[in-house]
Amino acid sequence: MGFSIYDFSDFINNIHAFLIETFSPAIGNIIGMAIVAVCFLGFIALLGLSLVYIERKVCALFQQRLGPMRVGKWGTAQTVADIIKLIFKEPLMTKDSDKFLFNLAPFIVMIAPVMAISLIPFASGLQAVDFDIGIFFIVAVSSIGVTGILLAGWSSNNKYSLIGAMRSGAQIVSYELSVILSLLTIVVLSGSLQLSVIVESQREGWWIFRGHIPAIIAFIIFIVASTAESNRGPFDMAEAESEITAGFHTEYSGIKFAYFFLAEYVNMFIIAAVGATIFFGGWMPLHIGNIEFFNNAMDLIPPVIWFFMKVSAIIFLLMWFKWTFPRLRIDQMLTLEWKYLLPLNIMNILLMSLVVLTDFHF
Amino acid sequence: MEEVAQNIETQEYFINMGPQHPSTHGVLRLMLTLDGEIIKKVQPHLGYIHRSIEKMCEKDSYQQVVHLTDRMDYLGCHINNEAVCLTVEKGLELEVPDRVKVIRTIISELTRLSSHQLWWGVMGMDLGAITTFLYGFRDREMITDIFEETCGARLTMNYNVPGGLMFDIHPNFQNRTKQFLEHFKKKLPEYDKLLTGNVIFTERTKGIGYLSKEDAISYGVTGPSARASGFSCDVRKKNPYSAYDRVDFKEILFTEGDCFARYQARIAEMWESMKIIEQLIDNIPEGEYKAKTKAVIKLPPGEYYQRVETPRGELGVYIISDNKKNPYRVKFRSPGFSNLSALDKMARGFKIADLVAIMSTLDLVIPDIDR
Amino acid sequence: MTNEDLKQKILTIVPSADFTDPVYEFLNVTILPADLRKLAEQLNSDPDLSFDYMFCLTGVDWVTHMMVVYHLYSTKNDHTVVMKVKIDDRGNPEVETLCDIWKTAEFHEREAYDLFGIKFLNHPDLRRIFLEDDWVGYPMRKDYVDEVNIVEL
Amino acid sequence: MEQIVFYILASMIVVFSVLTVTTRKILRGAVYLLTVLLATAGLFFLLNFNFLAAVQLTVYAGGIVVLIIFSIMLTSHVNEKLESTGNKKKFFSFIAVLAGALICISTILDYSFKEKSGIEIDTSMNKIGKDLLSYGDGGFVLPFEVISILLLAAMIGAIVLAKRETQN
Repeated sequence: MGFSIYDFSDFINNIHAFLIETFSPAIGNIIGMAIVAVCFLGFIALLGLSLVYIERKVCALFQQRLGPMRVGKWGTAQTVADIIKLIFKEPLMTKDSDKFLFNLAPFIVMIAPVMAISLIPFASGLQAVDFDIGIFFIVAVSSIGVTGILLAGWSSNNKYSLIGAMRSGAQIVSYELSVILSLLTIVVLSGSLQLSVIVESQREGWWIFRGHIPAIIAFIIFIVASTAESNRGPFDMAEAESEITAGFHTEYSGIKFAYFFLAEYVNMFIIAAVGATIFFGGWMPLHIGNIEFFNNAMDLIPPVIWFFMKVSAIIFLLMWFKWTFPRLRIDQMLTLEWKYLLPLNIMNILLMSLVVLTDFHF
Repeated sequence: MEEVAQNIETQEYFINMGPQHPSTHGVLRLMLTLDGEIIKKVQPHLGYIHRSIEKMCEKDSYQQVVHLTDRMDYLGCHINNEAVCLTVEKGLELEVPDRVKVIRTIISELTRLSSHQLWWGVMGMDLGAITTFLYGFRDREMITDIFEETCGARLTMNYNVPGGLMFDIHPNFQNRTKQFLEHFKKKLPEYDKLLTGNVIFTERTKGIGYLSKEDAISYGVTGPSARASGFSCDVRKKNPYSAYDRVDFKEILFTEGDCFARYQARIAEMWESMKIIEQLIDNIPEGEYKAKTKAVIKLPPGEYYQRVETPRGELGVYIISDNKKNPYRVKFRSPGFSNLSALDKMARGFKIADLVAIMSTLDLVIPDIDR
Repeated sequence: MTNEDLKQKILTIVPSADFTDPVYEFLNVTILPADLRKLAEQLNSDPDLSFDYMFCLTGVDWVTHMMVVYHLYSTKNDHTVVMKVKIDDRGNPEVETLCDIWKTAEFHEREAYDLFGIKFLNHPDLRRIFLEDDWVGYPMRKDYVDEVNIVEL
Repeated sequence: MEQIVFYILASMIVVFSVLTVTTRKILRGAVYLLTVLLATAGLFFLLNFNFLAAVQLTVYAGGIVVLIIFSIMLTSHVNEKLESTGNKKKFFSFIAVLAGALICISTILDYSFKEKSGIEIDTSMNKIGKDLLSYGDGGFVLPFEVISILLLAAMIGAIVLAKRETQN
């Protein structure tokens, strides 16, 4: 069983072959699936824990304070303590709320990121599913999440929640367009929707550099639109605590609230991962054309590390937004999308097509 | 088809904002009549922390009355104290020493600074920029430290007594105040960088919550909120008290009357406050820190009215005395109460998110409204 | 306008105005409820007077009678007058509202109604402002007895 | 194993379809409908029609159901229940359902299912993309463009309607 930190495909294939040989193909497949599921669940839990901690520390950095410091070394166990607290909290429910939908909503919100995360290529060969419709699939499943938010707001039987849900519904549905179109801009360049192919196509350089102006515009639009789609500041109208208390999850407590919280962070990770994969070459090390020694030197750093470095950089950017900007108003936000981002985006796709047709890229 | 679209009436609905709501900054309840997210009507409901301070004053001696005023506008407590002391001194026809006047003015301005810092932080937070909150508190901390060293308390200071001050300033006072000024002069431009120049912020505040000068006067809106509409109402200029007649400062006036003007007015006021402190801090006259008063103060029968400029506007203290050791009637004309009355006028036609911006530029302190 | 001029001017509007209260700082004029609307409208609209800013409104319980005190200021002419309305019917004091002239009066009159029980006729929304709607009595009156006495310990 | 998955999905579709029309809480109906649509997408995935499945997810689950939920949220309250329909209505709908079922079943029984022809149908994204824009044999450029124009017309219509309202 060959194991290399640079390429996981052999390792994964070997495990797969081993499972199928040891058991029958059907059972082997099921065991394989179970292993993948457990890995992802563990990863999501770890992701939630660490992102909450990182967010606190980054926030503290911007606010010139230390952040959590008491529980564990440098407060590292703070989120664990918080999770324990959330688990033991009483699950409250408002009078006359629709209990079935109220309990269902957090799970629907969770489904979308869990389905999307399976397509992310963490390193070469380290990808659970590799559909040829890759990006389209991610976009498709992430559109389910909004249903959960709408249900949560409606079934809470609280006017603040309802307003929050309406806001977030309008917001997510409109910004989804911009996210898709900005991703399509790069798809035009790479010629494929399949994530592994897109990563592979960036062997000679990341698209953000090779696609120059239209790619940079697309990246800016992507970052703005996906921040909005994940309901994070400065687009956190749906949970604007100073206006509508906590928006759609006002009435949630305990572990159900934790689900919404977790979904937000996993979503943030997916945005960062998709952004890194499409624009910054995913796990692909920094390559410049055919300069051999430079490329070889860069190849020494394992792809997983590259991937997580890029993802962290984008996550840091998203957190930076949240902790510096004031919140937009709902109508301003919709104006931004429909009047500025969307036309700009369509124009940008045309520009990119022109660039591709004339071969005016690196 | 068109006629149908015109005749469709959307259903208005009520929503209770408060008494427990993050952006009412206390227990204020607003009953909103909404059409979608557009505000049709705002009805404030007050009294959740009404303690009837005015009634309590009728049973207290004049020294005790001073203590109660701390609990009104707790962010401008020193100025509230000063208002009562000035009224009593007016009644006694007592001339306080120069030193007292200067120290009172310096601490008043420090109080104004600290109140505006807190307002700035909270304003940012109301608009979703949580970082400002901590910036505001970080700088405010230095002022409360100075207060703590001076009189032992950080929030409800009670430094004033009728006739002067409770005790003399700490020897460190001048140094620390100068240190603070130096520090804050660097930090205030940072405030501008973080919020004032931000596109989102200006979009959220410009043209929002317009209040005309006539309305400001008619509703009795005072303080920076009114000066942003062009109503020149700075008591420090109109009826100078303490040492305000000997310092040079500008009355900040804007004409736009929107949230952004109110925001700018307060930021500009912070610069003016620093200017005032700078002029006085090195020139604190020597002398007594307290004029001689009798242990039991009895005001000659009559009516005394004193106005002061708190961070929120004009505070009026109206004392009617019938020659007893406690006042016959005390009325506090609190700035927040009148400012709040204009909220409905300002908020109609705007959205919930704008209401939050309007409320934070009015800088309401609920105990000041409820008394 | 000086206080003397103001006095003359007010006397032309309300001949029965009473200036016996000594001038502590501002000119005091005491009138009867019947004259209030007339005087207030004139004070506000007369260009020589133009009192456009009411900075204080309060009730006073003088045990023998009720009184509403209006502090008025003119931002244009920079003069101040204190208008007092003496209401003899202490049990059921009634006076015309001024909140259409000075909008700030709306809240202040509600406060006076809440704490003193002074009824302001034609007020658009005369409800208790601080206390609960079913509160019995008017706490700022001198004869108000509180069951749970916090004030007089 | 494919069969097991198929039966799970098929029974989901049947059960939730019935629930959709029988529930008296309108939003629950929408959620059941969402489940039906998701299960249908699952069937497409099972057939390896990935593109179709993703379209099903985006258009129906992400678009139409959200639209339905939106309109329900705007018009009804959380503890509202639909009144159960009268007997007459029940009777007629039963007949309609029966007729529909008969037609479906008879068509299915009449249809002679052919054996798998052996030629793998290429459902890759690449092929679909090229087919959509090709004007040769089996090309879809005409319907594609016609639909584009229809959508454009709808969009312009929507914008005109929205603009007119603001002027009034």
